[in-house]
Amino acid sequence: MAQAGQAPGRAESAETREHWLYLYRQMQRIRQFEEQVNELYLSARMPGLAHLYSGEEAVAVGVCGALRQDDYITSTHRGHGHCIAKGAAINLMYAELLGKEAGYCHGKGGSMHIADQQTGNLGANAIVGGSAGIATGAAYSNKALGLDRVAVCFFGEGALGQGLVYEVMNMAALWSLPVIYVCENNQYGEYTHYTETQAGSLSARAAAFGIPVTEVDGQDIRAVHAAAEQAVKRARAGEGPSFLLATTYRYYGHHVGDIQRSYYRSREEEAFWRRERDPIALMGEWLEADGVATRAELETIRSEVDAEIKAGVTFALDAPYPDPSEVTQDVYA
Amino acid sequence: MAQAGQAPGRAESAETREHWLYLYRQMQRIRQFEEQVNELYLSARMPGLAHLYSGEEAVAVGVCGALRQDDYITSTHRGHGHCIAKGAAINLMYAELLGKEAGYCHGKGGSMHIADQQTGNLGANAIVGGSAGIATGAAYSNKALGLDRVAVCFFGEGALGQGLVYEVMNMAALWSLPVIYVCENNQYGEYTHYTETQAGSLSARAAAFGIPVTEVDGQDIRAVHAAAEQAVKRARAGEGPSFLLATTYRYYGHHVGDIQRSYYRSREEEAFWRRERDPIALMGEWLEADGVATRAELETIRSEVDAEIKAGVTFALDAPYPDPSEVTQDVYA
Amino acid sequence: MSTPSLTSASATGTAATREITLSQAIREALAEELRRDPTVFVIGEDVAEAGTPFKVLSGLVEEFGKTRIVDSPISEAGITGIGVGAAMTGMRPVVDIMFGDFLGIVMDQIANQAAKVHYMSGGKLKVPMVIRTTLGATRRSAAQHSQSLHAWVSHIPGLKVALPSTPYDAKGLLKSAIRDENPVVIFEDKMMYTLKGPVPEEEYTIPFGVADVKRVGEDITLVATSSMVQVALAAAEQLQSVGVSAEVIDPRTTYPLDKDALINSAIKTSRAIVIDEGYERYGVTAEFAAVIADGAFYYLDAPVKRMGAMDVPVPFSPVLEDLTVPTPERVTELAKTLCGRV
Amino acid sequence: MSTPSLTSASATGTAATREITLSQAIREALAEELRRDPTVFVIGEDVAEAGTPFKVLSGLVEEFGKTRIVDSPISEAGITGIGVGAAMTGMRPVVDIMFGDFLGIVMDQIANQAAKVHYMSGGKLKVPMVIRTTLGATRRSAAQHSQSLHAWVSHIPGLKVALPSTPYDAKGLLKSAIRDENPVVIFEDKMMYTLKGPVPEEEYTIPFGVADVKRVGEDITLVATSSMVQVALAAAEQLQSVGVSAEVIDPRTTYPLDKDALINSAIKTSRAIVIDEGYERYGVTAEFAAVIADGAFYYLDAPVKRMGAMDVPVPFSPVLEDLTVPTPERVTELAKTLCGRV
Ligand SMILES: Cc1ncc(C[n+]2csc(CCOP(=O)(O)OP(=O)(O)O)c2C)c(N)n1
Ligand SMILES: Cc1ncc(C[n+]2csc(CCOP(=O)(O)OP(=O)(O)O)c2C)c(N)n1
Ligand SMILES: [Mg+2]
Ligand SMILES: [Mg+2]
Repeated sequence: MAQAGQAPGRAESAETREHWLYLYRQMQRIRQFEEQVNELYLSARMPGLAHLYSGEEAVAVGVCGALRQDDYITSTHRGHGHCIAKGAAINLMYAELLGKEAGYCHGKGGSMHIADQQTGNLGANAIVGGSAGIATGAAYSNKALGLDRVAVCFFGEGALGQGLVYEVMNMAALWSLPVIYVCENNQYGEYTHYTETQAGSLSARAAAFGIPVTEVDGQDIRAVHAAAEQAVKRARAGEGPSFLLATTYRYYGHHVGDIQRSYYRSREEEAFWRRERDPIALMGEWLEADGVATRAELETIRSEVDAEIKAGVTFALDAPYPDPSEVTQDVYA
Repeated sequence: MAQAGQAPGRAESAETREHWLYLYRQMQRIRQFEEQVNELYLSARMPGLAHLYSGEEAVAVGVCGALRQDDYITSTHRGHGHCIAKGAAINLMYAELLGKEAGYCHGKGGSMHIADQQTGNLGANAIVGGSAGIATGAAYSNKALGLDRVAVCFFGEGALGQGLVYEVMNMAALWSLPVIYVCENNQYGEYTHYTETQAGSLSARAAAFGIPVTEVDGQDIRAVHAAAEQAVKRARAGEGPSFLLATTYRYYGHHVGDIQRSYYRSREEEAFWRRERDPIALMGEWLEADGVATRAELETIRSEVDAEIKAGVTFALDAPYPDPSEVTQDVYA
Repeated sequence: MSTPSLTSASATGTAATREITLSQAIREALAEELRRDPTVFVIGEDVAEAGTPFKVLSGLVEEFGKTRIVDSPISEAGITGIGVGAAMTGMRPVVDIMFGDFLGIVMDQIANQAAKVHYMSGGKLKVPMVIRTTLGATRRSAAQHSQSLHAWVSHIPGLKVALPSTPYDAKGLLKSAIRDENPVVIFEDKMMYTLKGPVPEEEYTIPFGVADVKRVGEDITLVATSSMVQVALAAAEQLQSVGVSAEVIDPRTTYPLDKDALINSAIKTSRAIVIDEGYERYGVTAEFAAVIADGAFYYLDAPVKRMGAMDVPVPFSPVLEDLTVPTPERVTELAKTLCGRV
Repeated sequence: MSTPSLTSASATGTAATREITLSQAIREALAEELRRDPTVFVIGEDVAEAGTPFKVLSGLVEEFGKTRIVDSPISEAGITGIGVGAAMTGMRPVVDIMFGDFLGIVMDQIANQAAKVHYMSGGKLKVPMVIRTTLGATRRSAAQHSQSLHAWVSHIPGLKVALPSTPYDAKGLLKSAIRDENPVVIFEDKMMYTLKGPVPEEEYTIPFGVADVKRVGEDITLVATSSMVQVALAAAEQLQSVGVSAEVIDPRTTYPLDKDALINSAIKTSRAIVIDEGYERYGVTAEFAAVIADGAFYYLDAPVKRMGAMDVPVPFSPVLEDLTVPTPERVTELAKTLCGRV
């Protein structure tokens, strides 16, 4: 858990080798974390469902890699990746997913509500678009309190169906709030391709409010990271909100139980993205090509993460459930 | 009440003299109707408040002049103009405003809820943006039932603050619904200039969904009417929604009680619009200039309307209130 | 916490009756009404090919096509508003709101528009619309996907609210809802979709405002809704073994509410517990308890007791979540106390 | 229908007490808290120069500036969401929702976000936010601007709900709301803004969950909220003249609810009527009646009676609207019947 709770370096150090290797490790963490979540589900050791982030790692890691620990993020039902990318501890996340006392929310939140104020994660949210107000409000605080923190609002393209998102983008632009809207266009909302639910242009939705939009390849962490750094710079300088539109893909179903997917997308399409557009493989390739790291070094990271994940799962499985008396605690502060 | 309940001629006959004179009469009706509403309020003979449409007549009349009686409209808290423009009877409207049994809604709706299904008016609405769904749903029916009716959604620029408007514009565009969104930018939402509450570009809000936008001078009925005819043509042809952005001005306060306005807009500004940009005066001028009508003919219309209005007020004042038993009627159909 | 093994107490015995799940019953109701009336259509998120995440609508799009089983964007307020407008102009929309928790997003369209149009227009316009949504916890879905918010809509004049507890009731109530001239919100318990029960082959509808006696008893009345009917029936079984005869009554609609049925049963038994999965505070149990305590005042041997969901956001952890919902054991304990059997 | 000539029954007698309107009391509470705590800010439509359409906030922007008295677009859901996020990150927002009828637009942000964040985060995050909104009919504002929807929020765990009925209570409750660590929804009766009452010069707050006896009596308990307190007091006057001594109790907060105060008064008088301006069906009167009927069961000489707003959308026509709200005359009639004085 060496990195747990630690934020990545500041943007200006982002080009350093350690930073890139840290981001590579973070992507590995997310990938392997999710694979174990799926295992836990399939082996009926995890209550409820989970929405896996596998395939989208470069977005969360690329963006959070441009943030400080005291910056805020809000997340979604598909939130494990954002949570890890912002610096959360693997073992405490597993504990939360299993409803254990040691979890980030004492088991009261679960997969769709993990929050970790220590790393500035204001929480996953089970209401699509529901966190847009929260992120914008956090940006409002940053400005009102005279802090140079920024707030990042992660959401899927499906959230562009929610009116709330337009209401807060208007205010963020009006008041030059330091918020970055990161739209993860993984091309599907549940079991429907976004072109069947979204008219016109996604990026124009934000541009209409005078918010600068950058469209990036969500599988290329360098592209995502560079765009995020620009947006963060703009936000810290008090110049207002930005909108990043990242095209990406989710490898698994909408949720862990979504096995039969052929009626809404083809095996070929899924195979193509895994084979040609995998963000971790792509990053590994250029790290090697640019001589930032050797295959052996990357393999070492992978296996270190593997051990960390295993330890995290074991920790969570062995951890006790909350005491029944917890049920009535923390309804009110 | 010669015209009551009658719709203006079909678009193709819109250029005829009678049609223009009918539209001139409709603008006079609205103007004089509102002046009497203000009188009724000031003399404490009208319960509650009212939001006057004076100054914006060319928008409602220009748009409804391009509609058939069986086309639908939805209206707003500032709805008297839309209601009259679509063909409602003056006396029944006054009766509604005074809470009388003879009113369009038996006195149960009042100024903010007048509806008249006979002329396709699905109702004023006291929730800003609240009728956007209704208008879009009416367009949905038109398409589903294979009718070539269109639905017009009138709303103020302030309604662009409501997320619902974006949700339904997206669906209208996706499904090519025959709906026309008419944004009446009278430049103020209550006591605040729209530039203080709206970021970016108003027209881009609709364009983002692939909806064609036309910006028109809301004081020039020819411009409004022409733009409306294009939008209606497109809708009837099954080509989908349109968005008209009409710049206009309200002469009175936000509501009849809003007397002290200097803290949010200047007397000079108000005087300028009344003097230079009055839609009725402007129409009268070109009707004369183009030889469509003589000053005397226009004056005749004005005085006929004057008589109609007086008769309508008298009718309403003399009309009985609903029987107490009405209070529990029509909660359910 | 509903027990799929138990079967519905209703509609047993008719020749042409077979056992189907609550999910199948809903699909049948929709299919029959879609066939009967061309103005009926279904709109919601992933209702077509996917047949909703609960698979309740599977197969409908194949028969009725995408123009009548309409996949929408994730815009609950928008589709509800479109439903209101469509209903006002000749259609009969069935709007699918996946989780009852999302009612918060659509309350303005339901309560300020749909519920009031008929009255505000002096009876000239009407909104024959159905909102199909869900309720119920214990699915490990946490605080934003487990609520039972029917008290919100039950509070609003102009709305009708149905809460089926068996496949038989689900089919009959949904068909009545679709044919009703008013906006109706119907809540389905997500945990009960697999509950099986007898449903006749021949067509039928169930009138609103008529409670159903799910079990006849003499010593105590258990008024229960939706998911809690199975809980009450299970409690009644347990009580039987200790010699307490419990009557189980399901109002089936919170509005219109069959007050007489509730009051008369309480008058007969002299004791009542009202059970509902909504939050207890200011919830549906308060209305039921107030109605019975007033109407049966001179016949009650004990105060009317309420059992709603615990007044906490629904926690994720199974060990906590299971504490928040009434169980047969807790109902039995309370009933025994009221009947002096302890 | 509240009577401005009548003055508050509370806080009389202190040396430094003067009479101010409920509107002034709210403005004072906000000004004092804005001065005391730099993280407090007000956000809403036309709250700055206009001071809201009700002019309740007039003057605040002059002292605190536009960064703390923030005019917003017409985006109730958006400003409520921003309020939640700001509250989670160090601010104390006071979100102004002009008409309580608009709660339908913000219920998701209030009930799914604000109310649940603290619990869902295992107690690590909190939302110290206030929603200021209004209730009350008889302003001839019709169905979408006249509702009293406090039952909706009273139903949701995680929320606190305050309903001041006097200038004294309005100031003290609002100050407590702003200092509370939880989301609080406070409802002001639009008709009572001009009501005058004694308010001490010196600072004070009013704890939540403590009912206030507005009038002491022996024969019957009148539990009343907000606008209905003046109605109950007027009824008590009328009852006095026929020899019936009525006790008037104002819970002041529906959550936390001072159940003991309601129950003990009913035990003392043996009769109770609960009066509230929300719709009667599934409304706040049901909770009050159920609580009293249970807690005072063995002491009641008559069933607890409820008087809420008539279960109809609020009609515009004055002759109809006035029929929908409880009046002193109707309360008096019912009380006399309960006390056998007819
Ligand atoms: C307001 C709301 N409506 C519907 C849902 C059900 N739901 C959960 S995830 C989801 C799809 C979201 O798609 P997108 O925003 O693209 O995110 P993704 O799952 O693709 O990451 C839906 C419809 C919800 N949770 N909240
Ligand atoms: C949802 C909602 N929020 C606030 C209000 C209060 N209100 C009534 S009219 C109005 C201003 C509307 O401005 P605009 O849409 O530009 O219409 P205009 O009055 O200028 O015609 C407001 C804020 C309301 N009726 N509904
Ligand atoms: Mg997606
Ligand atoms: Mg305007």
